Amino acid sequence: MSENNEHNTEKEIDKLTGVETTGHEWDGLKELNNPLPRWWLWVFYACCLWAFGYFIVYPAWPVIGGATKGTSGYTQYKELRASQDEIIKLQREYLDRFEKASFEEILQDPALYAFANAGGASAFKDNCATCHGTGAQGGLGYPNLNDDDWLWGGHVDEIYTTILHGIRSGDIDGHVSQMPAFGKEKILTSHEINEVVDYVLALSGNDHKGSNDHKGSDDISMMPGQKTFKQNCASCHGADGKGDKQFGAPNLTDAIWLYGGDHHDVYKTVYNARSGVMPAWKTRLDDNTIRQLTVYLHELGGGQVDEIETDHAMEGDVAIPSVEEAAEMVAETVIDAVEPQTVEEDIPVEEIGDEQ
Amino acid sequence: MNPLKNHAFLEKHSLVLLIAIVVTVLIGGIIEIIPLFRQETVIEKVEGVRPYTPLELAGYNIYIREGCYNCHSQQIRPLRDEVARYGHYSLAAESMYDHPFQWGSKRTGPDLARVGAKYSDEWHVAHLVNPRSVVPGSIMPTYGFLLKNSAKLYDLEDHLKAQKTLGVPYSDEMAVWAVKDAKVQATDLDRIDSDGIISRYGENVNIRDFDGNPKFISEMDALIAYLQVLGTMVDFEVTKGINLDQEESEE
Amino acid sequence: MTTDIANNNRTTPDYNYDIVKLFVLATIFWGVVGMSVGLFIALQMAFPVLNVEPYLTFGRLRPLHTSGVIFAFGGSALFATSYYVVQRTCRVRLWSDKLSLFTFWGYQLFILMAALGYVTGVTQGKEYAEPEWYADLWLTVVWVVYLLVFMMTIFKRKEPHLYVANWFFLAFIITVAVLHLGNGLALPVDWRFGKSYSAFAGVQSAMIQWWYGHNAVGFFLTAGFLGMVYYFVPKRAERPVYSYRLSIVHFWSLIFIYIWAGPHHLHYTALPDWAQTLGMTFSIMLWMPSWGGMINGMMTLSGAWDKLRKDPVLRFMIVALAFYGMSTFEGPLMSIRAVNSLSHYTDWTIGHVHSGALGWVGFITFGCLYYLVPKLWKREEVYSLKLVNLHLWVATLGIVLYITAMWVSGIMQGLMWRSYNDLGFLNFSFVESVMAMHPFYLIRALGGLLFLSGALIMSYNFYRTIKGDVAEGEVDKDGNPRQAVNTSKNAQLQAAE
Amino acid sequence: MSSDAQDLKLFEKQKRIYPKRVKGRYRNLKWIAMIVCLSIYYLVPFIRWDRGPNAPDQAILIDLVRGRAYWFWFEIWPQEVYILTGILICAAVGLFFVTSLFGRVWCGYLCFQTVWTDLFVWVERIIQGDRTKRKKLREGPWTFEKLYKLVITHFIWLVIAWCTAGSFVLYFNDAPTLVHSFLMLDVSPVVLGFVGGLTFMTYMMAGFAREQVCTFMCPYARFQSAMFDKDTLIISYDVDRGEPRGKHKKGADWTDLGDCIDCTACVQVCPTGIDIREGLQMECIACGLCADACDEIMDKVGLERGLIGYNTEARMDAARQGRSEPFHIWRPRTFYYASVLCLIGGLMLHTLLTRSPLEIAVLHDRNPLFVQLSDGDIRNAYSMKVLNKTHEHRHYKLSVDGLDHSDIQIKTAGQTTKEDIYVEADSVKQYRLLVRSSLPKQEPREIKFKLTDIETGYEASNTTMFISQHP
Repeated sequence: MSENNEHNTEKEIDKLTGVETTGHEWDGLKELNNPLPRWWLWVFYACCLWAFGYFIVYPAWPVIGGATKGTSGYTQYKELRASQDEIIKLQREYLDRFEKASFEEILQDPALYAFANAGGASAFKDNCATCHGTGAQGGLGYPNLNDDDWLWGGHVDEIYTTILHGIRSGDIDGHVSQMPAFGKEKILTSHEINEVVDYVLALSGNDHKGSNDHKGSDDISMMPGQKTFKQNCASCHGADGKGDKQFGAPNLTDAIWLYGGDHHDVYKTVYNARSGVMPAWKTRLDDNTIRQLTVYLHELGGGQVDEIETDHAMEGDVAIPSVEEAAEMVAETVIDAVEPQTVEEDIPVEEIGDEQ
Repeated sequence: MNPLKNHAFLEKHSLVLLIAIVVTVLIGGIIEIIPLFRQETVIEKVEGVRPYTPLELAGYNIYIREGCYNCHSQQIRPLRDEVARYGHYSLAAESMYDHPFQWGSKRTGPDLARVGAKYSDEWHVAHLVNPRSVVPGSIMPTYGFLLKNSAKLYDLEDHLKAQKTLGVPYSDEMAVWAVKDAKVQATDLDRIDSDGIISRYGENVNIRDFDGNPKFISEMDALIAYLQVLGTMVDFEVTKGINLDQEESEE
Repeated sequence: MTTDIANNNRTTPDYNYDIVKLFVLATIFWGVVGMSVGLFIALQMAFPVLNVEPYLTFGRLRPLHTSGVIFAFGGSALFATSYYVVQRTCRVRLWSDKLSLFTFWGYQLFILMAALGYVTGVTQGKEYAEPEWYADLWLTVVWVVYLLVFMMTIFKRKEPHLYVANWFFLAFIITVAVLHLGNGLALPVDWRFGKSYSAFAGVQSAMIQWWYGHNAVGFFLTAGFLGMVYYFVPKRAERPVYSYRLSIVHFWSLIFIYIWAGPHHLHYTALPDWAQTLGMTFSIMLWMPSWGGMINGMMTLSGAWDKLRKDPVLRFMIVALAFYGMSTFEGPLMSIRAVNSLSHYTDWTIGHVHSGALGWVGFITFGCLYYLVPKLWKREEVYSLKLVNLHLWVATLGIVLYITAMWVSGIMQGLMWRSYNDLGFLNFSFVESVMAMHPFYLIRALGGLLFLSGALIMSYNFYRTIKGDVAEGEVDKDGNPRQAVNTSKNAQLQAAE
Repeated sequence: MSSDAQDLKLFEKQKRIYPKRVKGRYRNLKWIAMIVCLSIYYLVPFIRWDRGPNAPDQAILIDLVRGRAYWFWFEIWPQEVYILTGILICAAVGLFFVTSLFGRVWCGYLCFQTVWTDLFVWVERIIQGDRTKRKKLREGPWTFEKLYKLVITHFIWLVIAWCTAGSFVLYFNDAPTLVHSFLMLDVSPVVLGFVGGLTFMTYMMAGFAREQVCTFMCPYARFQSAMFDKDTLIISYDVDRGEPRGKHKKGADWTDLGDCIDCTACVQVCPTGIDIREGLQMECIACGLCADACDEIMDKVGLERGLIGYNTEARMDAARQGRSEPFHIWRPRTFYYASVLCLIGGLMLHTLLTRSPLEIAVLHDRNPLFVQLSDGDIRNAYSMKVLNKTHEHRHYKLSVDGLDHSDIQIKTAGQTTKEDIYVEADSVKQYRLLVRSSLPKQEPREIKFKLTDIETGYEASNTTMFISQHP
C-alpha cells in the first residue's frame, strides 16, 4: 500500500501480536491486516459451490419468458403430489378392507370406522356442503343432517339408499313423493288452510301466531282445522301428524321445520307444496365414497341409533303402514303425476345457508 | 491488480463508495423483482377470481386495520398437511387484487386463505364477539365493538377508484354503485336490488345479513362478508382440468 | 489513546455531542417503551383477557412493539452512534447542527405518527412497514436529510481514508432509503385521509415486502449495528481491528448477498420456484460473510482477552457478537426449504428473530450506550459497573428463557401441524396446538420481563451517571476509589477531552 | 515481512498444531473424562429397560415415528416437550454456574469437540509418533512411509467417525435391531444419509478443524469467557514466581531468575497452540495440560509444583500482597445460578413425577353450534380425545358437570357407553360425543367433562361450552 505513505500515518507493529497495522488511524483506532482464516474462505467457497450446483438442478434463474428449469424437473407441486402419494399408499390398505366390509362390520371396526368418517367428512365438504352447509347444519329447505329428524329414514341402509338414488332425482329408485299444492290447486280455500295451519302448529305446541281469527281454543281437538287435517293430511302425515318416512312425510309434531315454522311459512308450504330435490350420487361418486359418506352422516349425530344393536328405538308408536297400504295412500294423495326434476338444475328456491 | 489493495480508492472517494454500494445492493432486487412483473406464468390463468365487492373491500380494510395478518396467514402452502387441513394450496391468482397481499408470516391462529363458507355467519359473530365462547382454548382478542361500529361505506367509491388506478379491474359503473352495492349486500331486505350487484360481481356473491342485525350495517357485516369470500372464488372442480403447475405447463 | 492523538499533533475539533445525547436519551426511552409493549403482548398471548378492545388488542399492539424496538429504539441508537462515530473518525464536527437537530425531531415525530396510527388502526398492513403514506413521506424527508448530514460530514473529513464503521453506516443509510422508497409506493384513497393502497398486489407485493423486510434485518439491524461494532469494540478493548482485509471481503459480500435473501420468507408459497431457489441459495452463501463480522469483532480482542474479566461493558459486546454468530448460523439453516417448511409460521421464527434482536441488537446497543453515556456527559465511567454486570446477567437469563421456550414450542407447533395418524389423517386440530403453547408463552413472558428489568436497571444506572453520582466501591483503572463528579476531577476530565 | 507480499495473500493456512504427549493429573482426568463420555455415548443405546409388553425396552430412546421419548422411568409425549425447554434452560444455567466457578472446564474436558479431537490426536500419535516425529513427517517430502502412515491415520479416523455417527442414529431406533440391519446391509437411505453426513462432520471437525472451532466458531466459548470474574478458576501462570524467565543450567545460581526455565513444555503440549504465560487468552480451553507439563519439569528441576495451575485472580492478588485467600464457591452469582437451577430442576421433576397418565381434550363442534332435536331438546356435539399414557389397556367412565338432566351419547365403532370407555395402552383414541339437554335456552354455559379411570380412580377433566341459542 505504498500509495498510503503519502499520508501522515506510518505502519507500526502491534506489540501483542507482532502483526503490522495498515498505517491508518482514526480517533485512536488502528487496523491490523491479518489474512482471512482459511477455513472461513473455504466454507464460503463451499457454500457458493453448493449454490451453483443447486442452480443447475433446480429452477433458479429468470430468463426471458420464464426461468431456468433445472435438471431435476422439480416443482413444488410435484413434491406435493409425491408426498400425498405416500399417504394414499398408506390408506390403500384400509380402502381395500373397507371395500369388502359391510356397514355392520365397519361400525364395529375402529380403524375402518375412523377411516370411513375421515373420508366421508372430506367427501361431504366437496360435494354436499354447498346445500347442506359445511357442518351439515342445513338451511331453509335443506335438511339439517345433525338432528334426529329424518324424512327418509336415518338408519345406515336408509341413508345409503337416499344418497345413492337421491330424492326426486329422476333416478328410477329415487325417493319420490309429492304433497299437493292445496292452495294453488284449489283443493282447500285460504280459510281452510289457515285453520289447518293453526291446527298443525298447535300439534307441535307452537304459537299459532299470524291468524288472530282462529286463536282461542286451547283444546286441540276442538280446533276447526282438525277435520280438514284428517281429510287431507292424515293419509301421509298420519292421524297424529307424526309423519311417515315411507313417503318422506315429515313429522309435524316436532320442533323441526325445514321450511320455517311460523304461520306464514307453514301457510306457504300448504298453499304451494314443497318438493326439495337431491341428486342421485351413484352417477357422480364411487361406491366407496358413498359408503364413507353414509357412515359419516350416520355418525354426525343425526343418524338413528341402530336398532340392530340397541333396544331403545326412537320411533314413537306410529304404525308403519305396509307397502301395499302405503302405495294406496300415495295413489290417493298424489294428484298430479310427479315430474321428475332434472338433476343439473337443482338451484334452490331459497338462498343457501340461511339459518332457520 | 489486487482488489484488496485498490479498495483504498473507495475509502478516499466517498461518493464513488456510495454509488458502488447502491449498485451492489440493487442487483439482487432487480433480478428477483422485475421478472415477476414480466413473466406471464407468475399468475395462473384461472376462472372466477374477481375484485372484492365494495362490502368485502371494506371488510378487507377492517382486517388490515385490526392487524389480523399478525396472527393469521392467508397462504396455504403445497404441503400435504396444509392441503389436508385448509384445502387446495393457494394460487397467486387468488391474491392478485390484494393491495397489499395478506399472506402473513405467522400462524398464531389458523390460516384463513379458505375460511370462506367453512363456518356459518353466526359462528363468526359469536367467535369475533368472544372467541372463547365457542372455542375455549382460543387466545384471540375479542372484537365485540365491530357489531356496534357502523361500517364506513360512504367513501367506497373513492376506494374503488384508487384500486382501479392501481390496476384492479373495477369498472366506472362499479365505482358509482359502490355504496349502494355494499348496502344491498349486507341487508338482503329487498331482493330486487340485488340484481345490480349480481350483474356487476357475479352469481356467487354472498348477499345476506351477516351479523344477525339486518337493520344496521356494522363493521361485523363487512368483515364477515370478507371472511366468507376468502378462498371461494376459484372453483377447483372446474380448475382441475387446467394445469396449475406453471413450470410444467411450459414444457 | 489520548497520547496517540498528542503524538500525532492533531487538533480535536469541537464535536457536536448534543445531538448524540438527544438520540441516546431517545434510545433509552424507546427501548423501555418498546420492550414494555413487547412484554405486554407476550402476556396477552398467555392471558387473552388482557386484550382491551378496540385499541389495545394484539393485532394493533404488535406493530407498536416491532416498530418500537426496531425503528424507535434501534433507529435512535443508529442515529446516535453514527453521528458520534462519523464525527470522531472523520475528525470533523457534524456538518449541520440545525439539520441534524431536524433529523432528531423529525424522526421522533415519525415514530409518534406511526405509533398513534397503529393504536387507532391506521396501518398499511405490511409487516415492519406499517406506517401509512403520510408518515412514510415524512420519514423520506427525514432520511434524505440524514443522508445529507452524514455524507456532507464525510465530505469535509480531515482523515484521508474512510473508516470501516462508516462504510457500514453508509450502506445502512442508503439501502434503507432504497428499500423504504421501493416498498412504500402507495396510492392514497383521498389525500385528506390516512388510507392508501399499496402500489403492488399479491405475489409482487409479497416479493417486494420481503425484499424490504429481510433487508430491514440485513441493513438496519445488521449492517448498521456492525458499524457500531467496528468502532466501539476496538475502542473499548483498546485494540486494533483484527483484519482490514476481512473487513473488505465481508463488507462487500455481505451487502451484495443479503439483498437476495428475501424470498426465503416465501418458501412454498405462490411465489415462483425460481425465486425461492435464489432466496435459499443466497441465504446459505450469506453465512460466511455474516460470520466475517463476528470474527473481526471477536478476534479484535485477541491479546486482550483478560479485559473481559474486568469490564462488563466489553462483555455485553462479546456476548452480542456470540448471539450474532448464533443467529446468523440459524438463519441460513432456516432458509433451507425443508427446514423452512417446518419452521415457517411457527414460533421458531419468533425465537430466531429474538435471539438476534435481544442478543445481538439489544446487547450491542447496551454495550455502546454504556461506553457512550459517560463519554458524552463527561464522566469517567458509569455510575456503577456492578449494575452493568447485573444487567448483563439478568438480561442473558431472560434471553435464555425466551429463546429456548420459542425454539422448543416452534418445533412442537410445526410437528403437531404435520402429524398424521396411522390411518393417514391429521392428528391434531389447530386449536390443540394453540393450547399446547400456553406453558411456553408463560416462560417467554418471564424471559421478556427479565430482559425489560435489565433495561430498567440500565436506565437507572444512566440516570445516576448523568446526575454525576458514583456508586460505592467503584474504582478507576488504577484501583483507586472513584469520586463523584461535582469535584475537581470532572473539570480535569473535561479539559482532557 | 514485506508488506506487499502480505497484502497479496488473501487467506492464511491453518497453523498446524502438534500437541506433545504429556503425563499428569489433569491428563489423567482428561483420559477418565474421555473414557466415561465415550462409553456413555457408545453404550447407552444398548441398555435395556423393561416397560412391559406395550412399549419399547430401550432405556433411552427417541421414537420420532410415534412421537415418544423414553428416559429410563420417564416417558414424554409430544404435548410435554416443554420439559425440553426446562432441560435447555438448565443446560444453559448449568453452564453459567459451572463456568463462573471453574472457568471453561466444559471446554477442556467434556465438550464433544474437545473429546473427539483428543481421541483423534491420540490416534495420530499412535500411528505417526509424538510431536517432533509428526511434525517432521508432515513437513517432510512425500515418502512411502508418510503415505501409509497418513492413510492408516485417516482410515482409523473415518472408522471412529463412522461409529460416532452410527451411535447417534441408535438413539432414535431400537439399537439391536438397527445394528443387525447394518450388519445385513439393509438400512434405509434416510439413515444412511444421516450416518454419512455425521461421519463427514466428525471427520472434518475432529480431524481438521479442531481448535479453530473453539477459537472462531463456537458461541458458547464466548459466553463462557464473558462469565469469568475474579473468583473464577482459570489456568494461570504465576508471573511473580516465574519471571524473569530464563534457561537454567543444573546447579547454577537462581538469583535474578524466576522459576520459569523457558523450556516451552507448556507451549508444546497445548492443544490450541498458545503460550499460557502471556496471560488469559480467548483460545484457552482450560484443559490443564500445560500445568501437567510444567509440573513435570518442576519436578525434574526440583522446584515446587504449581507454577502453572488453576487459580483465581483474587487469590493471585492476595498472594501478591502476602495474604492467602480461600476459593469462594458461594458468591452471590453462583448462589443465584444454583437457586435458578434448583428451581427449574425441581419444577421439572415435579412435572415428571406428577405427570398425568391420562389426559382428555374435548373440542366443541363449530358448525353447527348446536342442534335442535325434534322434541325441542338442544344437542351439542364434541370430539373427545383420550390419551392413555400408561402401558396398560384401560377402562374409563365419563361424566359431565354443570349440565343437569343431560344425556351423553358416544359415537364410535362398536358399542361404547359412558360407563365404559376403553383405550389401549400408550395410545390416543378419539370419540364423538353428543350431549343433549332440555334446559331452557340461555347464554353459553361452561360444562366440564370428567374421565375417571375405573381401576385406579385417576381423573382427568376438560372444561368446554354448551351452547343452546344463537349468539
